[in-house]
Amino acid sequence: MAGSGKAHMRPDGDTVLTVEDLTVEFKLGKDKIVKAVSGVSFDLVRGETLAVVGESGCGKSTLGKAILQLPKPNSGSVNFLSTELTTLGKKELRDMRPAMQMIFQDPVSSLDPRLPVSEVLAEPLRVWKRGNQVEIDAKIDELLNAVNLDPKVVRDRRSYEFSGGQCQRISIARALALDPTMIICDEPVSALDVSVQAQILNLLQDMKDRYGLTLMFISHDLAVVKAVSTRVMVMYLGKVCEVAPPDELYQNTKHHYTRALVASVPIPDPERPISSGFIQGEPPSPMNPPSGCRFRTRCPAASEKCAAEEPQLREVAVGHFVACHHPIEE
Amino acid sequence: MSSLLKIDGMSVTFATPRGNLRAVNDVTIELLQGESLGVVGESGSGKTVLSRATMGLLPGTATRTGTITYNGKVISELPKDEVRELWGTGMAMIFQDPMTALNPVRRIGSQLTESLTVRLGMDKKAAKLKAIELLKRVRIPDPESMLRKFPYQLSGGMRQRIMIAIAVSCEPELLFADEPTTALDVTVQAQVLDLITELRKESNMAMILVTHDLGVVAGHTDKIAVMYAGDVVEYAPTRQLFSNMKMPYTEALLKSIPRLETPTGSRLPVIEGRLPDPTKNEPGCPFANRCPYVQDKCRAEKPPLKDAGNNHFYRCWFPIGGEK
Amino acid sequence: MSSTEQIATTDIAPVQKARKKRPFGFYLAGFWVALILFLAVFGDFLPGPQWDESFYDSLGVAPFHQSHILGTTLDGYDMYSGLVHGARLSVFVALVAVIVGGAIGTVIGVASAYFRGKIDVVITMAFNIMLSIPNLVLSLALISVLAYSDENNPASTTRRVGVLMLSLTIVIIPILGRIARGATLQWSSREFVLASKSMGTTNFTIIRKHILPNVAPAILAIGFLAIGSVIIVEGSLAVLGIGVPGGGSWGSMLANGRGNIAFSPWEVYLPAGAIALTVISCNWFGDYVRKALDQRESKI
Amino acid sequence: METIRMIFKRIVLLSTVVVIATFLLSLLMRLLPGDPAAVLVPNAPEELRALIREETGLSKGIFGYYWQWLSGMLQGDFGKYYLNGGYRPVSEVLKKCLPPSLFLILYAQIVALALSIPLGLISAYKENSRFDRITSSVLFTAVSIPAFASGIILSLIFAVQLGWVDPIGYESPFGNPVEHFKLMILPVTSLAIGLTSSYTRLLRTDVIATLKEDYVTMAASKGISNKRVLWKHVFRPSSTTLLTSAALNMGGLIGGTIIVEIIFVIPGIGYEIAYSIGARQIVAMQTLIALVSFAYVFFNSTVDLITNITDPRTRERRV
Repeated sequence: MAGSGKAHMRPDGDTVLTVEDLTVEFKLGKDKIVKAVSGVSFDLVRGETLAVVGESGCGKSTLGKAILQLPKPNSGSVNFLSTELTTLGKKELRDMRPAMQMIFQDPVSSLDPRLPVSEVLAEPLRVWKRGNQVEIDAKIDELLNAVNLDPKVVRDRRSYEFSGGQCQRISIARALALDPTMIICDEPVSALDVSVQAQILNLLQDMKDRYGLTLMFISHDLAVVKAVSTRVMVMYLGKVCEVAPPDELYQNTKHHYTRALVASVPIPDPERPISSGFIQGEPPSPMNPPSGCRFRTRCPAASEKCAAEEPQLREVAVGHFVACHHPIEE
Repeated sequence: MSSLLKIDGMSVTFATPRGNLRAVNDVTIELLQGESLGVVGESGSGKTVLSRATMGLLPGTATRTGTITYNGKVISELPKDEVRELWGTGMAMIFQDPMTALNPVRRIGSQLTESLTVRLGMDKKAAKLKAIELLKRVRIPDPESMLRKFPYQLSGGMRQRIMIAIAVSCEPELLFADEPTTALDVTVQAQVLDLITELRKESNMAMILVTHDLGVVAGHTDKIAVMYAGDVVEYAPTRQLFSNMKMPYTEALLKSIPRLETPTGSRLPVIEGRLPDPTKNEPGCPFANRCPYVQDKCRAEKPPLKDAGNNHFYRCWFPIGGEK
Repeated sequence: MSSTEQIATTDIAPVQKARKKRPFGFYLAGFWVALILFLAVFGDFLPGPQWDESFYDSLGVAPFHQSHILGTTLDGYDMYSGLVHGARLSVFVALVAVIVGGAIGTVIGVASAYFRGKIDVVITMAFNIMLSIPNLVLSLALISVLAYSDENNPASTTRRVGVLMLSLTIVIIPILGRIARGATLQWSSREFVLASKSMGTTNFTIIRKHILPNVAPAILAIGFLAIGSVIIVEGSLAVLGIGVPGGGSWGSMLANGRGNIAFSPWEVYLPAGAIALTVISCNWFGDYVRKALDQRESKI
Repeated sequence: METIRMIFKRIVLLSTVVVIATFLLSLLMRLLPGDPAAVLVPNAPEELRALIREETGLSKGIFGYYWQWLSGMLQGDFGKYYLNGGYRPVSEVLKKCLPPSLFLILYAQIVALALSIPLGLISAYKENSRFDRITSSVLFTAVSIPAFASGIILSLIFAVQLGWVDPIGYESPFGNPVEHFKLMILPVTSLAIGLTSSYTRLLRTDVIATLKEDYVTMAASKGISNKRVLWKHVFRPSSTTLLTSAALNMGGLIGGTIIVEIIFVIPGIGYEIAYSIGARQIVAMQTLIALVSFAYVFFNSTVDLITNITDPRTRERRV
């Protein structure tokens, strides 16, 4: 698309989360409005990992936070476990929070530097009165063991004594503390070295299997996404471009933007240098997005139709949806 | 081709409150004219310090030893003022974060023409014309209006292009590029890398490309130095390195990179453990505690840099595929 | 989990205990502050001449006199006991003003920055209004109105001290309030606050557990500086003749001694020195806390 | 267009702050127990008091009084001192007391900036050197010495004991320039001590931070001289805080000179404020404090506006 549409929705599935026509706009000064997310719809089926991929400014992080109502979206609906979140009162929304958790990009900033690890993990348990001190202590040890940190060593330490990867493990443990149904991971590995990246990605997979989680995995890196996701949604300037299972998406790319993203992934192979051939320039400002298809200003296949009419998501292969007037033909 | 830069046995230590921190250990590297070298390593490997130390851009707490020869002249013992003569006109640098590497309170034009007027002695008019030409070379649309802009008015990709224009403005022979694309989006990263390669070809400029990403160096360098804990652990022509790697660390690093071919749901190979403490001087190979092929000798004695032929060097007792 | 991924204990960098060698100034400043606090609390129980008794047989004797260790004023008051007594008033006034004003300012500033919106606009404006009047002028105006007295009904010393403290407290509120607001803005944008919110923690708990402890060091640092400035303002007020009357504080000792400066300069030097040393010590502690804070920040 | 809107917004904000501040001041004045006219003229007969109540608007209740005062101010009627049966218009007093204060502040600012810019730059550039440590500790001590103490001690040493200058008094620079400068030396010094310390510390901190910026390394890597890097690339971005604080002091110092003016008996605005407060001339006092507050807010917004327009970084934050 970058367009709209709901062809990719699965109303019959065991959905955990259904997002429809979600719109988030920020006011910047008097008449500057950043259109961060513009009418995005998708759903999450229990046990799947949906990856949301796009470059900076595409609205992927904003989307993740808007689902948790931090802050509330401007319009659209977010239905989580059959409860409409956007219209919930403060107290009812609070009651929903344990089931939906989030892991943030910056491993250091997401832990309070003043609190020892045991306090970081105890906080959600105390807020929700999950047991007495002994039970809480036991739970903390269990969580730390689950993320492969030795409780005896780490309990009393503070975040700045840990490396980025270890901080991220603690964040994961904290997100798991309340036995959530869904975790939104906002670029959880992009601040880490490659060797550590792999550890955290594996850990997330393990936790997903062990606790039966449903994940939404936000990332800018298609290669990272490939390893962990069961479904990928590509976003550009606040709109959805393409939705497909990862293998299908990479082998049978339909959207010109997705193709450019795939081609730009640096491959550690001297025979296959990365290519910038497919698109030029940089994304336009989200304050003043192009009409019709938002990608048309950089798209090699753009036509007049793309300026006039916004493409809708349609199914081009089983489970493969694309919002483009001129999808790539094999 | 003749030798442009030769670093011989360079070490860099920083004085810290916890003692001396060894950032770079006894590194020897040679670069020919027009050649490009990729320096790859994770954070804490000393790759950024290596490039800054070579140029002489270190803070006062650092001590550098070893010899640096540039164009046949030993520059490591020169006084600062004479080294500075080389900066800009001989060696230039582009930095990682285009958001912080341009002066926020000065216009693009004044930052771009500064080297031209101060270093090359051009008058204002000639410098302006040259600046416009430079902006065209880095593919910036409407260069004339660009001169009057401030950095905050530009996107990250544009700023990185400006920085490249500044770096190449005095036609240096050697370009240090310190993670030039890490802060950029992937599609922009590809464009900027292509641009740098093109500019190098045009003027036969050598480059040292510092990055954490083996994928970035693979397509844009002639040879690669892999760094770990301050050591160059493997040093080889690019194709040679990828086709015949000797060093277990290089292999582990390569394997841990997620790829588009990775089957969904598969486990990624990891490097366990962590870097050794750079303030302590422990015996043995610094990678020993993380190496899958570790043997007793590795823990006892640090391996020397060995020659595998074909300009391929490595630092391991038990290299992959055996010696030679 | 596969065994290759067990994160062994050795994996975590050992704690680097930075050598906690405090600079010499720390002990010097600490000694002075401790001495002043001790004298302020126990001064009256120590042996020595009465502070408000005039010794007619020894008017204006120089320091190191046998019975008046720091000399006397031209009116025969003992300098040593005057300084000891003055410590109580000067320090007490400064402490109360900074602690009470700081507490109020912190609460307002933190709430303002955390909740943002209209409250923040109003509070920021209120702070700006109060800061728009130089603090000496503001306290002058407040005191002259609140401690108003006419000949028939003179304000008692206690009331004047009370008014002095009240005015200085009001002056402190916007100063520390603005610091608290700034620090809160910085901390509340950190992701751990969002994380806590996303777990359903209430705003009150977030402020209590995450914001206040992180904001506190910055306020403490400025608080020390504020104690110094309050002592200076108190002295200035005394020099202007509106402070505590009758040589009850260091400032008013200095004000009283001004006229005699050509004859007994120690009347000025001693209280001025006491004020300067105390202010230096407070500033020093403030600086120390700020530096420690910067170091911690750089680690985080 | 945007700039004009910004200026307009500032003016609105500035006026609001000044109006509220002055209203609170009049409210404060009305808190005085008893008849305000009796405060103004303690021993006057009732008829005179009634006349004064009428003239000042004190008879009208708080809003009426404030309105009358404010509209008077806007028309140039700054109120009066009511003393000993006679009266003096505040505007007349202002004409006499503003110049000495402005000269005093101006000189102190010039001296402080002239000292602190080189000191701050050098001590930051040579961070932790002996020069830096000595400068830092001297300035640290200096900033802790209150102006009244330094003023009194300076005048004791240089005026009373050494007799180099007169201890008190003021001369107009147009009548007797030599005497004017001689008399100004001590008060300017005692004001400038604190200012220099705080300016140097501000600049030093900012320069140290700027020196760590990538763009400074970038500029150095062009091969230009250290001096050029320091002046062209480091000083400008580091000077914002210093200049803001210097400009803010223009307003703040008008009140801050009280002590110095009292000690050296300079008939400036601070002196007048202290006098009007001491003599309980509440109308004059309200006017004078209002002017100080206006000056502070005015300089504050002007500086803000100028940095907003000239410093691209503030624009960056807005984008």
